[in-house]
Amino acid sequence: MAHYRCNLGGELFRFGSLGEVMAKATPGRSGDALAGLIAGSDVERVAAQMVLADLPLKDFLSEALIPYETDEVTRLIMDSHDTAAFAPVSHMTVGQFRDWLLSDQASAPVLKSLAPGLTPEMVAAVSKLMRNRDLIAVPRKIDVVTSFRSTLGLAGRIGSRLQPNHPADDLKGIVASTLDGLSYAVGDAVIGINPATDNIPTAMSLLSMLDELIARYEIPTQSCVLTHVTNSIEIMNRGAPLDLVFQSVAGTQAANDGFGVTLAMLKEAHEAALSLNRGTVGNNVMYFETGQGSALSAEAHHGVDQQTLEVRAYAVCRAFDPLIVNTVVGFIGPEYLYDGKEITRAGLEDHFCGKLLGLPMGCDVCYTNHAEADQNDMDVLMTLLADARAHFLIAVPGADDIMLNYQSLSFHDMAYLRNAFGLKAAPEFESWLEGMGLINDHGHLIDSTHGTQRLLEAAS
Amino acid sequence: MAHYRCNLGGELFRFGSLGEVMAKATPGRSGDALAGLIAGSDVERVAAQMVLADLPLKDFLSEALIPYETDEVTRLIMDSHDTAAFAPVSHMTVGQFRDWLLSDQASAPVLKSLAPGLTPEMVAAVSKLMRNRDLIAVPRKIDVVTSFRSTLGLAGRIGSRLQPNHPADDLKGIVASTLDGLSYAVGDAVIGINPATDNIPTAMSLLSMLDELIARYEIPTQSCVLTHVTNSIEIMNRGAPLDLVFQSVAGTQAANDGFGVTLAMLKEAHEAALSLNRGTVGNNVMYFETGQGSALSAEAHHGVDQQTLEVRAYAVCRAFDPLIVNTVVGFIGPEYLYDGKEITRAGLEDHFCGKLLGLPMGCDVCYTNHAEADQNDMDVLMTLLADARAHFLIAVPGADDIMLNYQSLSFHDMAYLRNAFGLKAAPEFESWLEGMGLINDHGHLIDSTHGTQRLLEAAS
Amino acid sequence: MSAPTDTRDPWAKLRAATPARIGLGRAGTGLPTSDNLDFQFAHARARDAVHSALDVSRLEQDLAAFEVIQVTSAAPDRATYLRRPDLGRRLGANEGANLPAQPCDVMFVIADGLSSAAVQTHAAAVIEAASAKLTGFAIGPVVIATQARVAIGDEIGQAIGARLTVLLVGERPGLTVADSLGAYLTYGPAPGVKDSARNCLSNIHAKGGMSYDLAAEKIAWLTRAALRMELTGTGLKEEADPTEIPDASDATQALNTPQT
Amino acid sequence: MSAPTDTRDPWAKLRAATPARIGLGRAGTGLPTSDNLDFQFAHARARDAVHSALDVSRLEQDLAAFEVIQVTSAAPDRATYLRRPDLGRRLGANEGANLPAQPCDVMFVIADGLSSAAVQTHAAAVIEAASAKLTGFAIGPVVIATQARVAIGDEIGQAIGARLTVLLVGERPGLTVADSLGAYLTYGPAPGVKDSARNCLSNIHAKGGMSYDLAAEKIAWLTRAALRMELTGTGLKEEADPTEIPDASDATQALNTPQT
Ligand code: B12
Ligand code: B12
Repeated sequence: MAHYRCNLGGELFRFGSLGEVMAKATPGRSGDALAGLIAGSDVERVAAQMVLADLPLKDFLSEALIPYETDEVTRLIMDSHDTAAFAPVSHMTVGQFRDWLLSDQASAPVLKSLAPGLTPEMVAAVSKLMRNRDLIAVPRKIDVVTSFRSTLGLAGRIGSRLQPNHPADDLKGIVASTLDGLSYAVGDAVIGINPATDNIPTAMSLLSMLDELIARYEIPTQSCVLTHVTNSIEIMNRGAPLDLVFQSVAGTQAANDGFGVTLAMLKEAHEAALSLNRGTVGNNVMYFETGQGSALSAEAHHGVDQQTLEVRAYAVCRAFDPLIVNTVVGFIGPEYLYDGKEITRAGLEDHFCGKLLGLPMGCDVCYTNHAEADQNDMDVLMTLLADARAHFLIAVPGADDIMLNYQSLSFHDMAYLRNAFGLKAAPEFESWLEGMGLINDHGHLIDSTHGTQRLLEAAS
Repeated sequence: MAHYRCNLGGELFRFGSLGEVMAKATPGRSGDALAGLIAGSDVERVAAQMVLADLPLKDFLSEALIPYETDEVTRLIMDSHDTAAFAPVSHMTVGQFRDWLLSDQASAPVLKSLAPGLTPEMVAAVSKLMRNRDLIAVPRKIDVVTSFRSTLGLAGRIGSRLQPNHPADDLKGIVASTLDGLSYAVGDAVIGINPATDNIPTAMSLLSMLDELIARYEIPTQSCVLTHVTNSIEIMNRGAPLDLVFQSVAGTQAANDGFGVTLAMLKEAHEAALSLNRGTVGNNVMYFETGQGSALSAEAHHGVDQQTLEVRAYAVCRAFDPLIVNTVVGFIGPEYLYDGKEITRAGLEDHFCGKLLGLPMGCDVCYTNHAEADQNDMDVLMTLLADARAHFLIAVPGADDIMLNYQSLSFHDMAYLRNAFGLKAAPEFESWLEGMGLINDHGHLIDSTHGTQRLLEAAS
Repeated sequence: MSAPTDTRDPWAKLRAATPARIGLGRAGTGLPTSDNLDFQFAHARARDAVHSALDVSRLEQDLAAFEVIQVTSAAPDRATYLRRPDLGRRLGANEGANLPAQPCDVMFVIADGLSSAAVQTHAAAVIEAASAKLTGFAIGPVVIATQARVAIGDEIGQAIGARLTVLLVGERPGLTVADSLGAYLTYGPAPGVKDSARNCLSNIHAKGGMSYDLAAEKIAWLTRAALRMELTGTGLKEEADPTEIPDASDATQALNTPQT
Repeated sequence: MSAPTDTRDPWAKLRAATPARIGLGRAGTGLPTSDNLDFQFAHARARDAVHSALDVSRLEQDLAAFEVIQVTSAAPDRATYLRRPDLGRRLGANEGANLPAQPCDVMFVIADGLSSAAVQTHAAAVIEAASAKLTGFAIGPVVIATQARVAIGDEIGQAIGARLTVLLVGERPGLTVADSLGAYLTYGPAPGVKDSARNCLSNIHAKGGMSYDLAAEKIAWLTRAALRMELTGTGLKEEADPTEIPDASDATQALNTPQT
């Protein structure tokens, strides 16, 4: 095992492994402190960052943070690495890679073709050297476009998931929340329900309801019931109208095991969903969720920092050509991201890393009531993510998820991003909104109840 | 004195005065805690906000927070209030005013004509009910345009002050920093030096140097030496080439007294500077700086919260038709704004309030080394202020002011806002930059040393 | 000139269908001031809920019909508990001594989790209703664990020698519901069990959530199936009683209802 | 493919003219990685500087030629001091007893302020140089105040009975200079004096700042003028010794120098 050292201000800092360098180079956060991985002082953190900056990118191809032999995520990463795509940056150190990413040479097409050549570890490493502004500027340059019934990721647009959860999966309640969301022009990325109950018949009836609703209103969007992938496979077997397969994933085999997921299961589900051919403008059929801290929480972190593990989860997502990937950034709680500052940093990191790997990266801008955060922090993060050109964001009625018990964005907040910044919905969805009289021809949500009334009338 | 009460969740909250309601309705910050004015709990804060929301705006015209008789700032506010301009909102409560400001009815022209009808206290009150996103969305709608040799505040643009300070006012050192800033396309709002030494001959020689530099390079911008207003008056008397009169101001007569400033002095200086007629495209000749906490620090706060006092300082600025007003938001230290979150909130509040009052509001996005903040927090605030359409921001070499001993933005950060977001410099300055070969025709700072070389050659 | 765009009225009927914050109307694109203040108030209260302590003796009274044992986790206080989930998953030193082996088919564990209000209000009623439906099984003592997370049930179940634990936990409090109870079933409890080897029922509460009766029904169904199949987790799929599941025609109705 | 746009070389000469972070070059519009890391390192160190304590006995040794009195402010510790500037402006309880009246024309007060390093390094030298230039005046004892802000000099000066105080304070540490000394002159010190009634000299340090000699010169000039005019503050304008002031021709030179 390699040893790393840095002499800084007369003090000698030693790091026993690449994993330790990565962990100590990470901006402070509670989860890494909980895992005992964090730098002991700000000066030690800078020393670790200096070591990291001088590390050749290609070292990540030879030194695995989690053994190839025992971890299928590591195998996926190593086996699918595209050497030709990697070539343009293969001679760089992590620090040089950062400088290059910020330069005009790293243009949209260049970054697009580079993506398959990058491993999660390289991307995590470079993100640790990035300032928040860098985490905005770089993904802002990157184009990732995906589609199913709507096209997401185009310039000047931002997508939204409409999340109409109900604590007892009451269909009427869910329809009510869905209509509310549509009246705010929300839902172009997906209308996605987290079912409170974990049973297949319920999930199927939720899917039928959404399918009927989408058909009746002719909404160019897709639905999803965020149940376990094994349930979705069963549901497809039973012939229910499933658009997208959902699954939470993590960055280690052991953590995925804790979630009850394997790559083989995901492959099976992906193929099954593709074969349904339900998309109209495209066929990206997977929806993944991730979030820093899940591996540690499952006691499956192998001494690797939570941000690096998070990016490894994106390697899992990348293998299945998803429509949307969502980092549920402040969802678990303050044990992993303590306050608004840590949540903001993590949200920007996750988005940057996901997009650099070529993923359709969105975010659930959120926090729990045991965290030191509030809606003002969410205002900050959502605005910055819109600036960074996030693929989509998540919104619930009044920012209050009454089933998952946390606060996300409100439907109002998507309208803020659209009206204040001129960010439009997916083009197919935009036409539909205009047809419904909800928006004007600039994509601006209109201050009138007219469109909403039409929406409610159509429901009757 | 009126009494205010609110029954919330079975608890009765009483507030003895309007000032107490305002203070307790303010989002938490260390300065108000220091002054003993802060709400005792989050619930009490909400109760105060509820009281405030129901308060008629016109109450602020009859109940002064600081007595008319003893405070010339209060007299200025009351005596200059424009009743006709106020009419469109005169029937509203503070809460209704918030809702209206967010609506499409409150368009750019409407807000422009409303400004003279608003008092600082009304504006402070409504800001206390605003979420961070609201503090971005509203000023984003407002147009404030000012000019001297460059035109600031136009849509799609953001100005910048080039701040080339030196600890011994060394002219060569200051020129070196100025050329550095110009090479990053910084300086369209002003090239402004804080003199380390407080003597008139030094200030005069700094002014001569800047005057010559601007003339030699034919830069469409203005210079300023940020010395005390009494010095500037003397300097004008002695015939030095002074473009802008600078002064720090606060929101109470007593605090201004602590700064050695009266309205009469400012009037005298304003008139003197106007008579010099040195502007080319306009004649806004004043540059003011403010910042939450200065009144408390001067023990001149009258039991009023620091954010309200800050907005009262804007009434002082407004009376003299400034080119630029700068809130030096995290400048004093953690006693007044504790961490990145409080600094961010205060920066957004100050910008919102200033613009609503019709001011050319900019910000020194900054922090000190005794505060719980870092450059990532500045990245957040500068990006949000650009989103909110700040008039200008301040930048120093490498973000490190070697004389004032604090961290602001770097010249690089202005370039980030220009290149990543397409925000251009003032049009006159933009043409100059293009002529120098520093930017391309999209206002994009070019990745080449060509323009910089021309700049340095011209200096020889 | 009246400010917030009034989208409220049309929503009156829909609002009855869900506790969600729908039909709020908007001020431009912002939350109207009054709703925004309601939200802030709810947030202030939900934060308090996280920190409130369980009144153990009151809960013991509510459970008078059962043998009750009390233990604490390895987290010394609430502040540490919130920051150190690992400690909340383990018994405190020597706490094991309070848990003499009493082999049984199923036992209930109550963990305060993130909402003591949830277990205070609902735990006894759910245990009563569920055990009534679990006739024929040997039911062990009820263990109340404070400063405790879900996984603490594994150590407890193993010590007692239960084949299956039903752990009732206070779910993190939300703005609208601060007393939501979760139930986690674990076959073969022992430290190291993964979450994928548990089944979960969630949102047991009175504000539009799952009723005690339905929760008891599901606990009993899952317990029976788990003891028969000798597993819990992703391998055990709950197939709800058909009468409880909304079907296709229900779905259509749901779409139509708002305007009827 | 070499990454940061190299704008460094042309700056080599200019960089000698100022300690400012100029000519860094850029990576796109970002700070190059190495400069960014240097900056983070400087920040970590500057934060430490705020918290380091004054070694009073060493300072007393440096001031062996003077009568020295030590007092502390009303702030009990560094953490409180940082949060409560009001306490740093007042003497601690009973501290006044250490300050017997000794009427004099001028006295020096040393306050650690926000950088004990500044007063540790520069205060004694400045006092020595300045008092040498203040011949003919009755100079009082030197008072060292810890956890102290500028205004603490007012209470001290009044107790001693000084006509004017020269307070030397550790200015807040910056990234490049962490030991910058400030001097604040106050005529007629007494609690309640406003800042507008003081004069200030700033940035006394060895990294491009004001030299001890120049500081002493200015202190002496201001002291003389203040005692004659019986005021300090905005009414007293410092007119520097013409030899010290760069003039118009200097300005022109400054513009030209970079390339010569
Ligand atoms: C937080 C949370 C998570 C976190 C858990 C990590 C953590 N450290 O807390 C994360 C994001 C990792 C997560 C993941 C998943 N979750 Co979850 N989760 C929750 C949530 C919002 C709060 C739980 C809580 O408050 N627990 C109380 C505290 C005190 O206990 P704790 O010991 O700290 O937390 C443990 C449990 O919460 C457990 N857990 C969390 N989710 C799930 C899901 C299942 C099926 C099981 C068995 C256990 C489990 O993991 C934690 C660590 O051991 C609930 C919703 C709710 N209102 O309760 C949903 C909920 C429990 N999760 C749910 C689901 C479906 C999942 C996933 C299976 C989704 C997926 N398709 O992959 C995954 C995988 C879970 C697994 N097998 O590990 C469902 C369960 C539905 C059901 N009736 O079975 C719920 C009810 C939400 C929903 N309706 O979608 N979840
Ligand atoms: C912080 C600061 C302020 C704060 C002070 C509030 C506070 N609570 O700290 C604010 C923003 C209000 C401020 C205002 C001004 N300041 Co100032 N300020 C500073 C700064 C950056 C740091 C001071 C410090 O570290 N003090 C040490 C701590 C431990 O002491 P303290 O007791 O906590 O702070 C007191 C003093 O700093 C004092 N103070 C601050 N500025 C000034 C200026 C003068 C002339 C005087 C007499 C006192 C004074 O006010 C504080 C509260 O009593 C210095 C630059 C530096 N490198 O020191 C400039 C500096 C001292 N200020 C300066 C100036 C010019 C001003 C203004 C006069 C600007 C103007 N044109 O209005 C105003 C008004 C000052 C006044 N008369 O009250 C100049 C002084 C130049 C000189 N040689 O005289 C300096 C050197 C910066 C500069 N070169 O521009 N300032």
